Amino acid sequence: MSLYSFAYGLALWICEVIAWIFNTIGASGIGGWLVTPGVVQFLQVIIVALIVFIVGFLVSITFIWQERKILGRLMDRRGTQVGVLGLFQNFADGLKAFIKEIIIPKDVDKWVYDAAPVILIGVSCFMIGLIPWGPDFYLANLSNGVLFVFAAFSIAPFAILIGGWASNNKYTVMGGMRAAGQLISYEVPILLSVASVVILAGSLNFLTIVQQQEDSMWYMFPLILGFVVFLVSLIAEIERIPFDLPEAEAELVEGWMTEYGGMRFGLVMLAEYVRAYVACSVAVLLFLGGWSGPSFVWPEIWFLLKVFILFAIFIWVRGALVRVTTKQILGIGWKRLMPLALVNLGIAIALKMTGVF
Amino acid sequence: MAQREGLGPGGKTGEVIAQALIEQFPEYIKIKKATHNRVYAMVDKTAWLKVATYMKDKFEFDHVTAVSGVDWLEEKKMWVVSHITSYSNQVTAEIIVELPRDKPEIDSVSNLWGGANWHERETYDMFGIIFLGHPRMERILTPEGTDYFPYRKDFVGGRRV
Amino acid sequence: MDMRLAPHAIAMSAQEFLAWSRDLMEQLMQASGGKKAVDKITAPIWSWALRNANYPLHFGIACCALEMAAASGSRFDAERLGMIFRSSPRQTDVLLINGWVTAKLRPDLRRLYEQMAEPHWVVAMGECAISGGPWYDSYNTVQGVDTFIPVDVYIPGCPPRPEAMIDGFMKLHKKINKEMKGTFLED
Amino acid sequence: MAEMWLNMGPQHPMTHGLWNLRVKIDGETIVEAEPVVGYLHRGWEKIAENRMYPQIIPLADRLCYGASMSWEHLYCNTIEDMMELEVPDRAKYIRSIVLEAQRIGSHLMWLAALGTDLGSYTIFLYSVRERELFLDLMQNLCGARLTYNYCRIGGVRNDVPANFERDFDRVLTHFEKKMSGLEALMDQSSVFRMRMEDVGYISGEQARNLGVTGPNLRGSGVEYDVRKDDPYEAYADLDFQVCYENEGDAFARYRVRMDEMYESCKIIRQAIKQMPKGPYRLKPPRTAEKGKSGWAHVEDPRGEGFMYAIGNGTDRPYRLKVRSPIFVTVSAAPVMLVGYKVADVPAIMGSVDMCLGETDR
Repeated sequence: MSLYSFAYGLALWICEVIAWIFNTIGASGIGGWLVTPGVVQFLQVIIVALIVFIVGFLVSITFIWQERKILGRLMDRRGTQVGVLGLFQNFADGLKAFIKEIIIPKDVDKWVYDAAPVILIGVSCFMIGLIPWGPDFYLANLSNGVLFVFAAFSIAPFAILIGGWASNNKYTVMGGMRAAGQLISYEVPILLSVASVVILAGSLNFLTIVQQQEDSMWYMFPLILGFVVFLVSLIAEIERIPFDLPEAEAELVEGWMTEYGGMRFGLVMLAEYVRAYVACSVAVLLFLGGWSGPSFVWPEIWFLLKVFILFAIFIWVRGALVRVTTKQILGIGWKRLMPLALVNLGIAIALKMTGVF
Repeated sequence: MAQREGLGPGGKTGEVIAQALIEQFPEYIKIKKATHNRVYAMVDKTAWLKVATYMKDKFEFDHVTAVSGVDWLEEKKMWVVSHITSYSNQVTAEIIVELPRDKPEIDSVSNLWGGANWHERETYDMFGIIFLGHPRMERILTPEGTDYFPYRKDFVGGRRV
Repeated sequence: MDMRLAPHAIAMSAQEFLAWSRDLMEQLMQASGGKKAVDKITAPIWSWALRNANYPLHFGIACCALEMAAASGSRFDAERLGMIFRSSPRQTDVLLINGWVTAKLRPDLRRLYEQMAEPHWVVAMGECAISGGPWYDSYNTVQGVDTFIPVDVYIPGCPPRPEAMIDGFMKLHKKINKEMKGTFLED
Repeated sequence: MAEMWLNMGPQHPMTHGLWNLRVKIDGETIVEAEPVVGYLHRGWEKIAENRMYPQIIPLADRLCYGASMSWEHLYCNTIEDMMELEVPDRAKYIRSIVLEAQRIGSHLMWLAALGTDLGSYTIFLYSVRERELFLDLMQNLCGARLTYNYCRIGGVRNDVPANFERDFDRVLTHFEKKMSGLEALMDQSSVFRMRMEDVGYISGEQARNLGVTGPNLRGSGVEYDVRKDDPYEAYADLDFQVCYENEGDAFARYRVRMDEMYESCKIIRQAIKQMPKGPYRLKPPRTAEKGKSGWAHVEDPRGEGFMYAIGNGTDRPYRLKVRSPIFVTVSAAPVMLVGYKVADVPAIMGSVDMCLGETDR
């Protein structure tokens, strides 16, 4: 049963119940209007959106837990232990952020300062909506979904830049500038390696790309070069160690979010992990065959499994490496990843022209 | 480097250096004691910079271990004690310069040895001894606006903050 | 709501109306016992959250800073109790003062304290922070941080062992649990 | 961006202690640097003038809490020089052993700090984990984790505990095994080398002139080690190498400290083997003669520690001067920093091994 038909059933049921109540009290006009297809479909879309967002946020929160636990084990300790297996640490963090005092420093540019976390979390929500989990578990199935996701991805550094600037603090400005520089140098290799996938699949739609992979093979194998480039750039894109320069703790205190506290900080952290979730999902969809897998469990489970394994690899990288500097990050981006991505694109074109795919 | 037998490649013992210093500055210098790796001397205030330059150039004393001040309240004088080490000769010299307590001024050696820079600043901060020719004679450890020299003997310790 | 009780509500500007209605709501809640009921239900949740997400400020002063580092090391592992060190005072809840405070540091420390968002706590770790410790007759150290910022928990020791530090945080948790009553409607 | 002054400190993750590095930056390049110290100044020397000789030992512990053993030992050494005492042989060997164990502990703390500086929490946790073992050894020996109060004027407080040799041997074997793994994590990581190599260069000539000592000096190719060049305690009888590197950058300083840790293991093993039997402490006089002075310098984990004491006929010193190695090394920080990026500051200052307790005194 697809998500949409489930939501349609639920919406219809809710509408019918309410209509029945209205009918019994005599307002049969409203009752009749409620069961028209337009109203039911509207409710259906809202229900689908709710489900997708709640699931997306839950996965992102689980990412935080996963990071704390795996990182803890890598470092020979236990990680968080609040609640069962430490699962409730994130909820404690979130609730605490709710009741913290709201501090707006005196000299900040208030509007922009407030807007930056909103943009960040808004863009992240937007991206959640674009990620399909299974052949019929998605909120929006755009014909050019890949482009949309990356367009949304590149808005976040902009939010970081204005947030850092508006905070009126030297460290935050530097963090914002670094985010912008990082964006420019890593967006190009990412898009080039995505382009190779798009060439092979012949489509910008996630569902089609996954379908193509199911028919032939995971694009990770022919495009292994592109996959590596994509993963490295993705780590830079979601700003994790070794590429977490905008919030490089040792030199920039907390980087661009130094002046953010309370719920704003909570939102920023959540947005960061939502972005990590989206990034892992995109990598899985483009290179690891999406939800394809043996059919004894639901395809959504396969998808989630792959996403979690990919994120575990990111955590491993974080545990093993140290942070690089701005100069080196640009060097890696332009001198290493860029040529590799071009080579990869050439391979993709050759594969397509020789008719292998 | 092979096992070193008490002597570095420079090969000048403390006795040799002490002898040379006395010959060079007979009226300004007083050697208290000299062993193979230690020299204890008192130098007149006017000749201090000359002695320091001579020691640096001639015997490769290229490391200032410490510059410290001592306040002799009863005798109404102050000391600036410099410990200077020669890496190649493996000799450390303790050189005392005596100053009058009411006008403690001495030539700075921070142009010779960069390492003496902060030591002299600290000595100024703590004792009020002024080092002439020092690039930046300011307080370093105590907070700005301190109007006393805490290590002088007439400054009585105790709760102040 | 009975509008006869507040006839002037019609002639207010929007902001006045908002403030007025907020006050009225609060009065009504307090008068009717609703506040008590809400507090009774929510206070344990908030205090649980505050206890378990207790971020200390990453601020090492002196000897005890090493024990603070050891406490977050793998043998003592303070992170499992929700003590995650963050560097920006805006994002932290606990100011852990782990060393002597000198005249030069005092204004900065006071500023850090004020930069932290409410609710926040201060833990004085080690003798120096509690009373000046071995430097009791120094001309430059403050004899105890409680002379200029309020302290919630004192952890004695010179330096306290990491277990003692964690125990101090457990004491702080108890204090939070006792104090955090009825924060929902006031904030 | 135009040029601007940036205050890195006093509350900054890079500082490890409490100081303020003011850097003038053009974009992200440092054009000028000015260290500001004094946030921990408590008038140590003045306080020491009001204490009896044995009372100063615990204060000396708190000079540098990362290496308290070496500071209290330096203090005892100075007073012994002033009072002209000869320490029993056994005490000399015990002191050498605990000093080297302290050196390893201190270097591990430095490594932990360097790890957080470079953004790797793993390095921090691994080295803190190994450090705990050395703290346990010390705890066995004298009951404290950080501030030991173990050396006495004229010896050490107590003899070694039971199973001393066995415990040390186990810890050292374990440590060497674990350390080579951690070393591989850093040395063979190109990212780590990228961060550490070719930053914070200081030439041997400059380092000498600016009074930089210890591993920071040896990282610049000057082979000066007080343990070798002016031996104290039992070091004259022990066979060890002076570790040095010629590059003079942050990576060289890192390598020197790593090598020193292995060298310290070697020294401890030898010293335990050669340790003679006999008394471990003698009774020192309570007072020192008026006007009599003495000084000693030792190879602290951070550089050349030095104390200068003058007696005045009572049981309190007339003057006690402390030379802190890091105090002088910080003054050389502008030389190491100018020309590099802000992002290199943690790597450079991390490789210097800051300890502010001794700097500000």
